[in-house]
Amino acid sequence: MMVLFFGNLVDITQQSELAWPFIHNTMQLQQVLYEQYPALQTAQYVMAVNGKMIQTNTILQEGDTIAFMPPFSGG
Amino acid sequence: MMVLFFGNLVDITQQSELAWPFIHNTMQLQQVLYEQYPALQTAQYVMAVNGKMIQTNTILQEGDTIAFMPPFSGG
Amino acid sequence: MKEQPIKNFFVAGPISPQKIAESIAGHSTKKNIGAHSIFLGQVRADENKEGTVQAIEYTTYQAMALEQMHQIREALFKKYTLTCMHVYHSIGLVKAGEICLFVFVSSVHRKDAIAACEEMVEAIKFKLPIWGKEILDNQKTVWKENH
Amino acid sequence: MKEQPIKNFFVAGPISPQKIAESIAGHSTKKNIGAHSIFLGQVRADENKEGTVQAIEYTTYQAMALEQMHQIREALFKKYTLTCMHVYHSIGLVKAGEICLFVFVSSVHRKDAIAACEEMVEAIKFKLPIWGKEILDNQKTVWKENH
Repeated sequence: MMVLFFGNLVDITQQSELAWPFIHNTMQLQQVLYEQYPALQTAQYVMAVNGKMIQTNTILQEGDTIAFMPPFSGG
Repeated sequence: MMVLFFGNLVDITQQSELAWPFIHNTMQLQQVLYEQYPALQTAQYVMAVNGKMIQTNTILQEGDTIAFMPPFSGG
Repeated sequence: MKEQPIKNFFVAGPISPQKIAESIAGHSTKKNIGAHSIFLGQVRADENKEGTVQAIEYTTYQAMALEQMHQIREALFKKYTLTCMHVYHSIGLVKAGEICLFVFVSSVHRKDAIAACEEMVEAIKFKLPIWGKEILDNQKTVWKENH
Repeated sequence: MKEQPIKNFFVAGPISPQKIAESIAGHSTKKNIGAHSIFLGQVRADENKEGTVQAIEYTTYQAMALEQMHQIREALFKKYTLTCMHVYHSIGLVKAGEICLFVFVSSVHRKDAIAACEEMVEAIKFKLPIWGKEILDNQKTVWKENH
């Protein structure tokens, strides 16, 4: 699966795109990412799966794209 | 004194500017103009004396400019 | 407060898109501006029962309109935090499809610019002594009404 | 309802006043339009405690931004009577004083154009995955926040 980081989260992860082995749900993904990037845990962000915003833990499928997005600041 | 007509009122008076002998107040001016231009009596308008809108009968001075203005339609 | 000269905001005939572009470009040096709110009035080819509008001919009571505009501007600059506000209104003939009104309000933040621009447009429609005469395709004329 | 292609509204670098003029001029043939409401975002040279903003670098999650914009447009066209609505947002570097956002809404009557334009600006600020990084005069950077 593909994991995307945007805005100031890229300062934490040092990359905007990660290929990641299959993981069952978004909460598990968050947990393993928190281990690898502790600063992510205190960062403000929302998540999207395949471009759709999610509010709660979401089941993932092979090939999904998961995005970590800090507060928007366009315009 | 000077009497000005604007918008569709010019269709009634056939002129946009009239030099007029001194008259004591706006109500008297309206009355003499109604005699001369009967259609003015049923026209919708507001009045201004020297560029300031008036709501009630207003005392006039030599040299005043009195404007008869139909509803505004700029823009 | 110092007395400001009353600026003539009337333009003979239509307002060109090029003039609008130049106004916008002229504000790139004002680097505290974050938001521009612009309103453009365009003459519509309305189909009345009398005929189709081909143009509007605008007339005004200019001395009064300039004084009213001066007061409207002062009030809006007091009410909102604005960097600048420019208004141009056509006088004379403007054909359907052409621009007859250009309101351009700039501010640090969007909310002031947007609110002041909208208030200015309403003031222009209902507080300024300007009249539009619609010229129809059959040479008849109809006095425009604002809603 | 027919499926509409999702249009890319991102523009590399600043939006030129000339492009804005061309957009306006292009609408003179639509003779049922009576009102254009335009919003322009301009990059401010804000003075932070860290330094003075010289430019903003915009990035986006483009696929998601296009899909979101598609939905926002559909909702606004349902809610208001609009003739057309065009949006352009910069991506990449935009210097202080330059235009980074151009929203252009046209309608028969002013109220629909003005309300839809304002709603679109709010949606762009808070619903689109776009991020601005402020580049300061000392080469430091600060992530922009919207209010």
